[in-house]
Amino acid sequence: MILHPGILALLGGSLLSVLLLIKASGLGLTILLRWDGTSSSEQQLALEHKTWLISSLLNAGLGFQIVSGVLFLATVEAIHPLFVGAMCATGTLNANLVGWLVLLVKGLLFFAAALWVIFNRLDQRSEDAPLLRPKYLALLLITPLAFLDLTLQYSFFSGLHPDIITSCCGSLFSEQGQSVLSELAALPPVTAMALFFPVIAIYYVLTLCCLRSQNALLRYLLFITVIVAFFIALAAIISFISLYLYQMPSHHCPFDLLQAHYNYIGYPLYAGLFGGTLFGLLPGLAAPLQHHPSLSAHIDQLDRHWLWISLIGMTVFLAIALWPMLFAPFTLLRSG
Amino acid sequence: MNRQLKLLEYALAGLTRRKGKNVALLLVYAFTIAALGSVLFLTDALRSEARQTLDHAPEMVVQRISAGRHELIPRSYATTIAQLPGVRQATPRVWGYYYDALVRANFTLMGVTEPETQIKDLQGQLPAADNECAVGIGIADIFGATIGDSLVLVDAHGKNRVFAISGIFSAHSALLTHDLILMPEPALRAFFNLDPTVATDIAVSIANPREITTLAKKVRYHLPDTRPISRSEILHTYDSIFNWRSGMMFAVSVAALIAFCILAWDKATGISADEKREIGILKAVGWNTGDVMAIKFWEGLILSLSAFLIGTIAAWLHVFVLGAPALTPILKGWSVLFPPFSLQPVTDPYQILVLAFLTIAPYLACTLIPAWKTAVTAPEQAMRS
Amino acid sequence: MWRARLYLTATLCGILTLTALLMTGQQPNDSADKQQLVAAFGLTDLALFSEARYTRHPSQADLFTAFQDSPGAIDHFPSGSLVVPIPGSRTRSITVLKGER
Amino acid sequence: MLLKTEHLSKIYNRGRPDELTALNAVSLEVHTGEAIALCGPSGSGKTTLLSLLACMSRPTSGQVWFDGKSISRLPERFLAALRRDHFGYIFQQFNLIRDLSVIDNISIPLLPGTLSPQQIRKRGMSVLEQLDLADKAKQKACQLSGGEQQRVAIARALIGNPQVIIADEPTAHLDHSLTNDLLNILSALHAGGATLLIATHDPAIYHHPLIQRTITLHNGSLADLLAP
Repeated sequence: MILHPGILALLGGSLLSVLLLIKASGLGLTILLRWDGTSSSEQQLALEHKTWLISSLLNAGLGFQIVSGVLFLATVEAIHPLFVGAMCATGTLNANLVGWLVLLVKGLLFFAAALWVIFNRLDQRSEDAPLLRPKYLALLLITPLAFLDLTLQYSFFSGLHPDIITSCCGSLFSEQGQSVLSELAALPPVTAMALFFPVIAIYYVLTLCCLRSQNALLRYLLFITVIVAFFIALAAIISFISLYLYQMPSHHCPFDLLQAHYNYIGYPLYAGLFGGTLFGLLPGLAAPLQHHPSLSAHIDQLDRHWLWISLIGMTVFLAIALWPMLFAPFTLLRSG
Repeated sequence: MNRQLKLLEYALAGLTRRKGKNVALLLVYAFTIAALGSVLFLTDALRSEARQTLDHAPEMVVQRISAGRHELIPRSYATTIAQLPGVRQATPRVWGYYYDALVRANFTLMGVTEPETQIKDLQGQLPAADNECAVGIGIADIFGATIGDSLVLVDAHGKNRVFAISGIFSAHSALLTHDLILMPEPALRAFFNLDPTVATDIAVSIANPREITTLAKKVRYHLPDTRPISRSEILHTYDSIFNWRSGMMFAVSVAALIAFCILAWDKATGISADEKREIGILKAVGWNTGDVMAIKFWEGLILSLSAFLIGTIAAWLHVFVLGAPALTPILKGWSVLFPPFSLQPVTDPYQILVLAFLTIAPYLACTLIPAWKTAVTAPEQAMRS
Repeated sequence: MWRARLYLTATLCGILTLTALLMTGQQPNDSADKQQLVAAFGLTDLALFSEARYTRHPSQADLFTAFQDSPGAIDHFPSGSLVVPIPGSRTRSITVLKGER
Repeated sequence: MLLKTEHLSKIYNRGRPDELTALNAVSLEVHTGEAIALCGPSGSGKTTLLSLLACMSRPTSGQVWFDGKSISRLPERFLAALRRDHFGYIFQQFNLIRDLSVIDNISIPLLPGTLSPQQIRKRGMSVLEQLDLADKAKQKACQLSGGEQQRVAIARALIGNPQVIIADEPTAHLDHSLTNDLLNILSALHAGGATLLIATHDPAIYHHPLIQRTITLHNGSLADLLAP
């Protein structure tokens, strides 16, 4: 365990958010059990008041997840000098096996909390709250995920043993440990490009089609494309986008982008990708809800917003990724 | 956007109406943040100082270990090490400690072999004769000595020895030289009564940094009673030490933060009849619970953001302008020769992020539930007061 | 709206001040002289806490030893901060002879 | 028909020893543009009825219709929007926020809405001018006299251009001449097309020519139904 302020902040924050979420799911459970939309008893009124608390707890939870994701990466980066052989945040994550899992759970939590907040807002626009039950059932699933996040983070950080001069054996600990890899195994750039550009093209075509047509099928296709594109884009960042951004032929770290040294270019890059993905998922997820008469008008209205936000996010991502490929002197693939 | 601006305006009006209470809260909050911030800034600056200046330390230091303790090393080991391929130079070093009971401080005595070197941070000369020494600014200050004065130290035989001060290190380098006394190596050996065949340790200079680990293994293989310490390990150790120190002090200061959050919780839950009436009015004229919660959120954000800015700026001034007067007694312990902090104001934006997260998040979380309790006040409340 | 405007302006000023303060630290540093010093004498540690070997030379000390060899030194574990060091028993009076000038 | 209630009942603290039936099966209709006085002794349920009609609380049983739409089971945020957009409420004790300026006080109902700060200010000033208060806009509410406070309270009720103006004992704290001022303002509003609902036991009001209909409550029930 490293007593590092960033680690204290992350663990403390996660603990706090788990406590808030436990409170929220307790309230959610009461609502699931006792909700009666037709009643006007004081008990029902109290339940209705509780929905406000739950949405505000979840909003706070989402805000926390976004900040804590950034903080997690920054902390992992900040402590990498403690580990011999770790060249950047990747080295810290590799230091024990849980690191990547924490990152995955954090990503999942971000998407789960964001979707919950967005669908909660949609539901609150209608007078009869048709999504009430699914919403609070989903809440009961988010809470264990947050708990998992806390425990994984704890076991990750407590399993980190910095390489300090501890005993008479001096520097012999510095032998490259079995799990320390300084670079991620990356796809060959040509393969990654061959996957990345077509899937992005499909994404653009589908989004533009969705903007013109109300067809639900297109939205389901977009949903799947966005998920595929998200993972391919992550692989592409590791495989070739980072190389262009760093202007170095073998530096694959996806986290160094977030450093001051690279002008924090990673933040808009990842924000664009995550935002574009999140809002690209929404039309497909909302399409089956069209049959609720009280929601369909709202969905029609929001659908266009979502598509545009997704488009803007993806374009920001793509612009940052492509800029150095088109305008910087560094070339990875020689033409000819 | 517009709506949030209007709610912000109302929240500000609400805060100014309860001025006394909120200003007091703001000050306590800012003070807590300033305390935490000072710890962070100080340790971070020390860490980066160590990282930067020690970047030129010897690539490897070889100690001899005997019975689990650091032992004097035979000079012949230096020859053995120097013969390993890849080693540029192996220099035996002689240094030790000297406790001065009068000032109750520990000095570090070091032997120098090349007095002709020109050191920019040294006023005067390096010691050339056996009765000369160069001292750090801390030692010069504690005795009120200047160049040309003499320092009297008791040697290993219990005899007083007089050393003329030939040079004093500048205050700029105090973090490295504060307690240092340099004297020619033969003089130091005589002073400590050291055998000429031994040294304290051996500094090894290595041409290719990638070979340090390999060479460390070779040294251990050829000289099994040694302990090689590489420069990167020294830097790691400093990183860990300051993480540990700041984490430790942080853990203590967090108690203050928790106490503050309890205060905030208490303030937020104990709403006055006046406030309850106000919320009732707001709701009666058409606000919903969400709007009221929004102004409560704004109130919390305004308070915590202002406190954060005030506290962080105060911490910066405290550490880098005033030299952290409030923290040095804690750091100092009983060390009399504590160097003045003239640290380079290096702060990582990451530290600011950590500080913001640690101080703003608990406050906002603490006010969430009380804000909701206030916000669900029934609009009828306004009619029945 | 004057309150909101005033607040936003003040906050912006605060953020700018903070950023400016943080930027001052990122100036090209003056550590070249110190680096030369370190290189010349082969220094390995900061002279921050001179009370004991493990604090004066953290990188050179064996951290696991409970009582270090320096006078009155105590352990580096938190308990150390609660125990007062043994008062110096040896006494001496003369330490400095003023120069002849 | 603007407002309609059907078998409206409100029971406080139901199932507890201090259970209180404030309203019992009240059915009434209010037409657009009417001016109605709601009479009855204290504790007869006037305030409860007004709070139900003004969407501030929900009935224990029975229905409320506003503009042909049942509102008695609406979620709170929709009720709040109705209150803001269609109702102006004048409270018995003015209910101003003491330390806020007059203009800030009357802007409160519009803050969560979509109007810009400038539009709100413009609207507020025009309402204040209408009520002859424009020169007091920057003063704090607690520095005003009783009559001025009453007019500020009316201004706050009017700022959202409400269809229905509801007043709960508006003259309880006013002397004779101020009561007349108030009635003149209310008459002007009524002439402008607003529907008025005034709870009062002040004869100066329910005998005023402005009032077209009087409803009397007794122990939570409509008195004219009980006694012929």
